[in-house]
Amino acid sequence: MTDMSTTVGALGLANPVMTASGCAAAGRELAPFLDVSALGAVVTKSVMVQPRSGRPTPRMAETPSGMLNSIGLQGPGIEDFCAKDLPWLRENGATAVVSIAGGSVQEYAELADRLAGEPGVAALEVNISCPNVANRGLVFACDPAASRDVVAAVVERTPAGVPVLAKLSPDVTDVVAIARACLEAGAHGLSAINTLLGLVVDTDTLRPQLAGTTGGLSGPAIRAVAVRVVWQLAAAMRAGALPQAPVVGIGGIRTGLDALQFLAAGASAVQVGTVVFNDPGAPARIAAELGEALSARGFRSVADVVGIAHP
Amino acid sequence: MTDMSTTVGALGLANPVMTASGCAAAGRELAPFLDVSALGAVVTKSVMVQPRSGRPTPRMAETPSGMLNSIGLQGPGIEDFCAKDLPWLRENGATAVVSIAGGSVQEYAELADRLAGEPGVAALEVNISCPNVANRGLVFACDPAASRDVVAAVVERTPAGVPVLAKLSPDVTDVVAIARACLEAGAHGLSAINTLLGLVVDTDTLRPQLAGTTGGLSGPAIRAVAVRVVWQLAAAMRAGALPQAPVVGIGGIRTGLDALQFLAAGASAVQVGTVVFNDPGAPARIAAELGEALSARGFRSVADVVGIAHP
Amino acid sequence: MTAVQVRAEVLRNDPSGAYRHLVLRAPGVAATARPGHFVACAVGGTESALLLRRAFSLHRADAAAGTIEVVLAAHGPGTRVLAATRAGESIDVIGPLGRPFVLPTEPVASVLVGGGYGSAPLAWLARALQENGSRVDVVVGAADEGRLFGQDELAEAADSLVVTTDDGSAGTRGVVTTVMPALMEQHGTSIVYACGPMGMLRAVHEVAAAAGAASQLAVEESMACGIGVCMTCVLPVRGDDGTTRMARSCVEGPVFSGDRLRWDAISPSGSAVPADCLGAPVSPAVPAPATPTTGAAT
Amino acid sequence: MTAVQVRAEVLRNDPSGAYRHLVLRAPGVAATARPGHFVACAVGGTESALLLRRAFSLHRADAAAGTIEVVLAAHGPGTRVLAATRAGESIDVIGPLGRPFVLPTEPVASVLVGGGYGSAPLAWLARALQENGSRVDVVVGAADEGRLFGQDELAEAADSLVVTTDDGSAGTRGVVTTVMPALMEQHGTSIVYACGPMGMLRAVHEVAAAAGAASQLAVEESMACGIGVCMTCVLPVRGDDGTTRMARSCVEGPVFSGDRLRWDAISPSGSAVPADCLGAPVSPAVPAPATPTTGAAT
Ligand SMILES: Cc1cc2nc3c(=O)[nH]c(=O)nc-3n(C[C@H](O)[C@H](O)[C@H](O)COP(=O)(O)OP(=O)(O)OC[C@H]3O[C@@H](n4cnc5c(N)ncnc54)[C@H](O)[C@@H]3O)c2cc1C
Ligand SMILES: Cc1cc2nc3c(=O)[nH]c(=O)nc-3n(C[C@H](O)[C@H](O)[C@H](O)COP(=O)(O)OP(=O)(O)OC[C@H]3O[C@@H](n4cnc5c(N)ncnc54)[C@H](O)[C@@H]3O)c2cc1C
Ligand SMILES: Cc1cc2nc3c(=O)[nH]c(=O)nc-3n(C[C@H](O)[C@H](O)[C@H](O)COP(=O)(O)O)c2cc1C
Ligand SMILES: Cc1cc2nc3c(=O)[nH]c(=O)nc-3n(C[C@H](O)[C@H](O)[C@H](O)COP(=O)(O)O)c2cc1C
Ligand code: FES
Ligand code: FES
Repeated sequence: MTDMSTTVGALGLANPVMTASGCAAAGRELAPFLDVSALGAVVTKSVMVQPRSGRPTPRMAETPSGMLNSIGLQGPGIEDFCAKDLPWLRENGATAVVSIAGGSVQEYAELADRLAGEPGVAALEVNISCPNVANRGLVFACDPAASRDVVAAVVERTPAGVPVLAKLSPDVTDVVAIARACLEAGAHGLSAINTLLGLVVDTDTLRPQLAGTTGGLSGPAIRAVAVRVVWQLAAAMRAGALPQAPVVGIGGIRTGLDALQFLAAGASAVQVGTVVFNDPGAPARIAAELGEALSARGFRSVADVVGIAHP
Repeated sequence: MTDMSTTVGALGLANPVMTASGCAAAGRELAPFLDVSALGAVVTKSVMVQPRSGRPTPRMAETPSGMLNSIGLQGPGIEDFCAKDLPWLRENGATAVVSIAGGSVQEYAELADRLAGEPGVAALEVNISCPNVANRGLVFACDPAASRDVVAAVVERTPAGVPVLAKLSPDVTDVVAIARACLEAGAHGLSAINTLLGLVVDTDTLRPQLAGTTGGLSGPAIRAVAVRVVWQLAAAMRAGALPQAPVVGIGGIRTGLDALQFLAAGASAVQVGTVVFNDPGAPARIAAELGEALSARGFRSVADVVGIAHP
Repeated sequence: MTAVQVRAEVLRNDPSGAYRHLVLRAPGVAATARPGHFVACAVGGTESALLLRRAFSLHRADAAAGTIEVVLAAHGPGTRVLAATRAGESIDVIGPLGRPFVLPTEPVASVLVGGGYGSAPLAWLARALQENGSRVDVVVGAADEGRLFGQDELAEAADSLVVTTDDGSAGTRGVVTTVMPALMEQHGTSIVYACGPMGMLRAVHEVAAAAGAASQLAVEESMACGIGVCMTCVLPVRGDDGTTRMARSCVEGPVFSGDRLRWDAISPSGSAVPADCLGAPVSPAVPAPATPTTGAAT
Repeated sequence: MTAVQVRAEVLRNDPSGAYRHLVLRAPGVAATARPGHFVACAVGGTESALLLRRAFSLHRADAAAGTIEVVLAAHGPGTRVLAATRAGESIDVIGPLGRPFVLPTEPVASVLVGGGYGSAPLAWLARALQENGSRVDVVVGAADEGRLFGQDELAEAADSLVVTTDDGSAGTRGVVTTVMPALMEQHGTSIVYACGPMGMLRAVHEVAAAAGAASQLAVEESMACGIGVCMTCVLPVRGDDGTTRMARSCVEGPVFSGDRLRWDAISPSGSAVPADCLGAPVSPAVPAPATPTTGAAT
């Protein structure tokens, strides 16, 4: 039996499998299908300072082995989140990683301030794949300087012992450069990847299928891109081109063997997103399958397999 | 009945459906499955100056609704290509778009020089998703200046009337900036997209499955990314942020309706790649399906549908 | 009700006009299902390129027999796969999902309206209403005769049944709302239940409201998860507090009270965000560049 | 031979030890197929996430009956789907593909070697050899008895049959090459035909070469297209001109003469590019950065 515990910086996890932000709400709706307290962690839907309606509908399009979504960060705002969602997660024994999103550095800072006082925040994940209002809507994660500013503002306000993870977008020429900016700004770890920008045309209306025109592509379709990004980050760390930091792998994980790909490529933990829509019990199932796969291969701990695919 | 002819700059095509480079060799092997002369065009496997062995094997991994490949541009070199492949295409009445690849601006220039004298070259497609030997292997297509230099060198040497298409990589932060560099350098059109960089870990060996470590992700899995890139290019042209030029859409096209998505997003023609491996007759089938779809929607010509999805 | 995820064996798969009528063994689902609940079915196994579940209203659930029934129209790739399953094969089903129709606490006169396969849950609903002593008049409509479902059973279950088709191939030529006003007036209908396409629901709601009747409408929004975690299936709904929110139709619906839906923002092709919706963009919070820039705010 | 693409009806699908033995109706394929040819089968329809065809050696083709037969091991997702097809369903098949075994122009003594399902084409090949008057001795080996295929038919078709298993559960304990030398010496074998995993092919080739015999080896490289357009299935092969090229095993093979394969660069997990191969990198033409940079040179 493999010891399934793992760490992401100061964050200790019972096992490496978490839910991905935006694919498990705040955990409650998954309770009929799995034991939230047995998950590595629940990563909550990115929360903003104010309540937010999100985009008009349609918000999704199915694609081969994936989907496109443009939810537009619908959510209750941080006060409601702290009043209702965090307590539920605490009461149900879940490890809560809180994902935050904003349109300005100031907004991220406010969120970090507000969460600094809250019990039961095991870690923060900074969703930097948001349009920067101050820079013509250019996504923070596409710009090293903007990424640095956001992460620095969050790290500064977050208590020691609560790791801050920066969540990277794959839609960049040089993901290592963005990662470097985030780590230099004090991020304790990296989550990779967020969705890829995509578009589906409805062949009946001959208009974009999503009301928001473009959307984020996710699911098994993007898995090879996600594993590549994790590999690049780990390789850059090994080559000394990037500070050492834990990586959380995300993208198209459907089975324990998919999770194993990410660990071998260099991730210390993983998140399951879109596949939850197919199989709400997937995070628990994947953790079990991963455990079996590691045992069958004779690994005594998760750490033993992290990055093993590198030369 | 829709008039299926279309143009890509000075290149007139009987219909909008071509084969994609590297997925149809030089057309010969598809002859048992379709009539190469009835295709929009055959885009040949990227050819280099010298013969090239390509990478070690394994060279491919299957992925959900796609595949990863790392062929390494195996090919016979330009002399052999001109001696054997071009004549076959001419004799069989195919419209030949010749894809060229190099490791330096000089190499692309040599290829353009060599092809300038050849009959039966309907257009050139410049595969700029190649590592630039002079710049630590950074891919030309990820660097506006390098893209500009390559395209300018090719355009300069190519006879008027033979359009030069620059083939874009999606693995960049700002594809419009690369497109701009190519068009400013004189490219007559844009082909979008090449593969996405990906990696698959073999969960038995716990090593990258491809001998070349990373590979290019293709197939229906990437279609939404490809349609998005075409949309972005067409939107930028409409907004005056990019010179007007025809776009050729490529990525995951499996059916006539998939092709229609690309046309509506702004492509004047399309290419079919990976799906040929599933269905060698696909380019002809897709052209027929597209014709039916356009007729059913009452379009009289291909031009009438190009870009129609834009507001 | 607690939703369960089960591999449900297909016991029968029979044609019914333009539809397939499936009977599945799913005791855990059947145990707590009520009219208006839906189930979400996975399409194929791990080698399927179709990742998202397809939602279907329950035609009926029989707790004693441990069976559930759905009626499906094979209109796209996923429904085609499900329509082609054979007896003995199994489908991965989650259910019961959503909030069912709210039944009146006292006997009333009700009209049940179904459009196309939307009439699937009506016979079951009719029986539930009759059990509490309510009068049940049913109107079902479709484009043509082949797209009607379940008239025989409805004729038996209801106090009356009117059929309409757009082309007049069965029943009255016209749409369901053509015949509703007279029917409602005749029986003093105080509540209307409806299931069908959004355009029909809206028309039904307007007729009901004009006659002073309440309406319970089962909407059909595009759903990615069906269980409340993804936020794709939302539409603008006025809450008890008067505030409009983009409400998840999979957990807060699919049945909504017609007077709560923000018809000013709802169209058959999707919903806008009303300006007074909670969290609506004040000034456009997210500037929408003409050229979408890279990165998706999901 | 011209390859055709057909929807082939599954006429039979029977278990055979660890394998499935499928009989398909595919007259166009059967018409020109020869031993050593293979077919490429699509896995599922347009809703399948598995895009690439799977390659299978023809066990037999009957031009008169219009049927082809394959033997398949369900080891991964695609072969599992194909193994589960039922009589009456159909599979999209392309074939015959590749170059078949080269038959001697004069009668000779031959040894046929099969490993696991690699023995599938041997009975058919044995008959073809006997038709031209050759002697045929067959050796089949597998890990265990369940993974042997077709002994009965081979015993009948061949002049002699030796069976080996790694675990001794059937025949001689050991591998095929344990028994080959004596057999070849006894019958003066001048040509060896083999089909099986690369490790076995190599060993067979070495034994054959040591005995001065030619070898015809059917290799099994990972294939994306099967028809020669993708360049995934290559391995280093010395040509008539003495030059080594990365040759496509789907069109120039899958059967190669053992003395043409560049064993120094071939391993069961893949092939390297020999330094003297046509177009081999001189100095590393493509620098391989420790951190892969963006963009793929395909
Ligand atoms: C609560 C509810 C109850 C329903 N009841 C029935 C029923 O009883 N019988 C029946 O035949 N159909 C019913 N539908 C519609 C059915 O879910 C869709 O027809 C089906 O999902 C379409 O799948 P497809 O593969 O054919 O089409 P595709 O176009 O391939 O579907 C692609 C994606 O869009 C979604 N989608 C497409 N059309 C619809 C739609 N009309 N409604 C919701 N999602 C859609 C699918 O779930 C899928 O995720 C119901 C839908 C909902 C939400
Ligand atoms: C010329 C030839 C003849 C063959 N004859 C037979 C036969 O008679 N019976 C039989 O059972 N198998 C045969 N094989 C092997 C068979 O093609 C593979 O077992 C099968 O493709 C694996 O598919 P999968 O879905 O089970 O595995 P996966 O691992 O999911 O396959 C993923 C991809 O890798 C390729 N692949 C994986 N393993 C192999 C392999 N061993 N050889 C080639 N491609 C592979 C598949 O084609 C697919 O594209 C033959 C292969 C070749 C090339
Ligand atoms: C419907 C949906 C909503 C999402 N919302 C968020 C979000 O709010 N914040 C975030 O950081 N990522 C969000 N994501 C991205 C996922 O967390 C994940 O990074 C991505 O989908 C890739 O993983 P997957 O392929 O497992 O889904 C969302 C994804 C989906 C499909
Ligand atoms: C096996 C393989 C080889 C390829 N070789 C080339 C190539 O030589 N030159 C090139 O420009 N693109 C090459 N491509 C990329 C395709 O032309 C195409 O841009 C990409 O695969 C996306 O289209 P698809 O999804 O239809 O395959 C190759 C793709 C594959 C799968
Ligand atoms: S379908 Fe996911 S929240 Fe309703
Ligand atoms: S499998 Fe494509 S060239 Fe051989």
